[in-house]
Amino acid sequence: MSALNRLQITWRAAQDITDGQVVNLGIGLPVHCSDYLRPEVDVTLQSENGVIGVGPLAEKDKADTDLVDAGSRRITLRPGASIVDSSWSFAMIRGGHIDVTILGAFEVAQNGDLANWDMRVPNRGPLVGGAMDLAACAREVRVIMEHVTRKGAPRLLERCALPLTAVKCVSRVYTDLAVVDVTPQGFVVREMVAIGREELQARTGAPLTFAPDCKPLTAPPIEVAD
Amino acid sequence: MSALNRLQITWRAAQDITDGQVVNLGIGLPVHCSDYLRPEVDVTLQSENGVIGVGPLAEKDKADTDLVDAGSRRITLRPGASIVDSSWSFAMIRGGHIDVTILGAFEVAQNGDLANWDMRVPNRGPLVGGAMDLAACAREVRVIMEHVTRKGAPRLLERCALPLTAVKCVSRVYTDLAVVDVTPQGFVVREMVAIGREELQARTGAPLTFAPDCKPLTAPPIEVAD
Amino acid sequence: MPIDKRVEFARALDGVGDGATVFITGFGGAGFPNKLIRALRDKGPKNLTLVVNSATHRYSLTHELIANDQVRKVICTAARGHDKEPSAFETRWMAGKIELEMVPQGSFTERIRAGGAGIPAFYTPVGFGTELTKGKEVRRFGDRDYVMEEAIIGDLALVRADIADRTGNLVFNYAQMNFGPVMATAAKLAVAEVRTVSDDLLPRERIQLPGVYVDRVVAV
Amino acid sequence: MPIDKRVEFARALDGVGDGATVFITGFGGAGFPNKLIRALRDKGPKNLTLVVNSATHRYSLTHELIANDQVRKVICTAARGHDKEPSAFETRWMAGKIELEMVPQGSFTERIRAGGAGIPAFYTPVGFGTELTKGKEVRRFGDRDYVMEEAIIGDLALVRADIADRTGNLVFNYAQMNFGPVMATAAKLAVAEVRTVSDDLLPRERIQLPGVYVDRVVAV
Repeated sequence: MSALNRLQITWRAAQDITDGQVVNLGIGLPVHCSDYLRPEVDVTLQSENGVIGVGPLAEKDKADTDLVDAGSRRITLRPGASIVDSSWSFAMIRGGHIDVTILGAFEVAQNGDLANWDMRVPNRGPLVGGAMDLAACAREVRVIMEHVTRKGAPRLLERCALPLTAVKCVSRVYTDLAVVDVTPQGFVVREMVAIGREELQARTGAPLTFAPDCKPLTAPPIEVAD
Repeated sequence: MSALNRLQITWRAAQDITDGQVVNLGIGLPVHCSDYLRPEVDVTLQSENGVIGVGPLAEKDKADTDLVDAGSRRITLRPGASIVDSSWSFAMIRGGHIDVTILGAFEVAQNGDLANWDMRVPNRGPLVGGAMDLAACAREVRVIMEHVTRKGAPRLLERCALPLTAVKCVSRVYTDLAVVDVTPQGFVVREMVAIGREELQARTGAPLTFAPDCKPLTAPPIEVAD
Repeated sequence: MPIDKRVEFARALDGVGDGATVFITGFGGAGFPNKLIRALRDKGPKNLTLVVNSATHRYSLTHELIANDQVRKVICTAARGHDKEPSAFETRWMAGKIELEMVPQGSFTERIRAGGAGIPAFYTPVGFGTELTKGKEVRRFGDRDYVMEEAIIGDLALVRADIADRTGNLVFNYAQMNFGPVMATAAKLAVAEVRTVSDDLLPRERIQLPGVYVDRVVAV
Repeated sequence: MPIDKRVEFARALDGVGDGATVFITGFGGAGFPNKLIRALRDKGPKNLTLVVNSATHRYSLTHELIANDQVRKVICTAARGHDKEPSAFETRWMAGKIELEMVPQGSFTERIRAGGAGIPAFYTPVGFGTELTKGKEVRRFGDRDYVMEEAIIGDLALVRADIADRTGNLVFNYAQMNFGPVMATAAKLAVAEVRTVSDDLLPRERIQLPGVYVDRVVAV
């Protein structure tokens, strides 16, 4: 079996970003998508803290402690970038001005429900940030996650068990095993690694349909430094 | 009788503006208040089109056609002035950040109701502009108007006959004959010209009370060029 | 491809059709996109709903759209003519040929902001107890009465600004800004008419409206 | 008297008392008014309600107010500690000693904006169908469900900025802006902590928050 590693999942998600889009990449794994955009693609990366036009990470000696993204990473600005306050930033998100958001997730349901903000970790305070805004209001919500939990339980489900982030919002899920679309008919597999349909279904908590043109899921080798 | 002329009314209204206030002066007569502020007073004049820190009118050869106030007058900016967009400008007004507004009016009722936007002129379209926002939301709403109409009918009334701008909003009225406060007990005359209380009452459409320290209403001579 | 929103003037309004809801900027004599207004007249779509601060401002060419009978309805804060003779708007309004929705200016701008900000409705104290809010839902919060106002979303925004860059970033000259930012956010297609397009991308300190909100830029 | 909002640091929080609702700026590592937060701790008012994006951000000294048991309630979007040991907030929250109101970030900022903008409540699609909006009014507009969110108004805003002038005009450094503008508008008393106070009044092109909204300025 040739499951994708975490960065290969972001690579695959990055390939679907098209020219001219306004994109918000979630904190954590999704921000790495910006490293793998197709070369001909010019996108505007928005961050919830108001940066419109996020550039690469800053070099240490050139970083400004106030030039950060929502994940507190010290960044640079692309030419033409601007910075707005929080009310403008979320007006942009809530108003449907983000073409695509790519978010991490714990669970996705076959109707598109998303659970990505609260794992119910005992003794830890909750953290929602801008997740609900992005999930409810971006024009397209795509998810990056491992196909199953560390314990092997499926994350693609008939119904989410964890608290929801937003209802019926996810359109596509990228996992280490497959690219799965959320459709009115439920989960449709567009691409998958070579584990066999039955095995993929066994690792999924809801019925899968396979697209007539279902393709192999591949990605170039990318090393994950942990 | 020594009734005030129109500019003398604005002079009188200007004397009540105090140091540090944020003030919006209505289009028409009220904007002239800025000519008569007490010299020791430093105020911030806001205009509905987003100018915060309106200065004197521009000299003709220095005017910029885009540097205007809500009344389309070509203005200058005071040092430290800024310009915001319409949504910020009205958030400022509606949010109670205007300490005082001085507005023209057709009628004021004894409960503070204001009618100043629609005279029901036949064959003319209506015009409300920002009048309702200012009347409903400035911390203090003061009115400048002639005590009676051209035909001699009172403008201070038990109830407004014309369409309302806002309910229970006016705190003080400056007329050519008197300075009248709107109180829970109705109209209270604070200052009046020497026409006698009965005559003033006769020209008023609601009962007047006279303040125990009711003073003469006077103003320096100001010529009105018509 | 590098983002480039510059278009030829002749194509600025491509795709605009009958029945569109059109935002037009300008207030207090500043910020009227008069070249685009005239282009819209020349293009000739009918049954437009105009969302414009004034239907009758002297310096705006809005009246040409009305006189050309392209307008079904006007949502505005001012509709009074300046001359003895009734204006193009007033003539048609009195004849029942054009619909008028008069809105207090703060509610007007906030309804447009709401449209661009994903907020379908909000409450405001402005207009309570007046005929401009007749029929609107009234609700008490704390010790005050408020009316509910609903968002306005448009098909097209005609925005006047001073400087643009190819990514649509805009700088306004003084009070030219007025309704530009909110109208651009609330329209499906936002077209900016500017004095000049900068060869360089604008520095962040100068940008007053991020290019994300602007679809087309024309220098006039 | 010329407007002058500069005050000595020792008087920056004069008049702030027990039970105050306090806005604190900062997000993503930028814009924390840490000098003022510490001054608030040293002053010592109790039973505060903090309105702050995160109760636990590493770079913010918000946790000192919590560890000092001055806080009755936190309204925030993030309350998770970073270390293995529970944070000052989490310890007290689990023990039922501090109340938590968790709000999606866009609703958080919009509720504060609404507070400063005279809007008592608005509708948003965010949070519909989730436990963060349980008990909130749900209403349908068009083909979508929305929840009603109410404004937040505060007694005090602690705002970090880069440059001020004596009239309270503020300039922010990059993403330091975040909640500064909305929090200043929604507080009865807005105090800005800045790197430097300009001797000259700031030029209009640089002003990101008009001084009208700022009551006191301290250079730190």
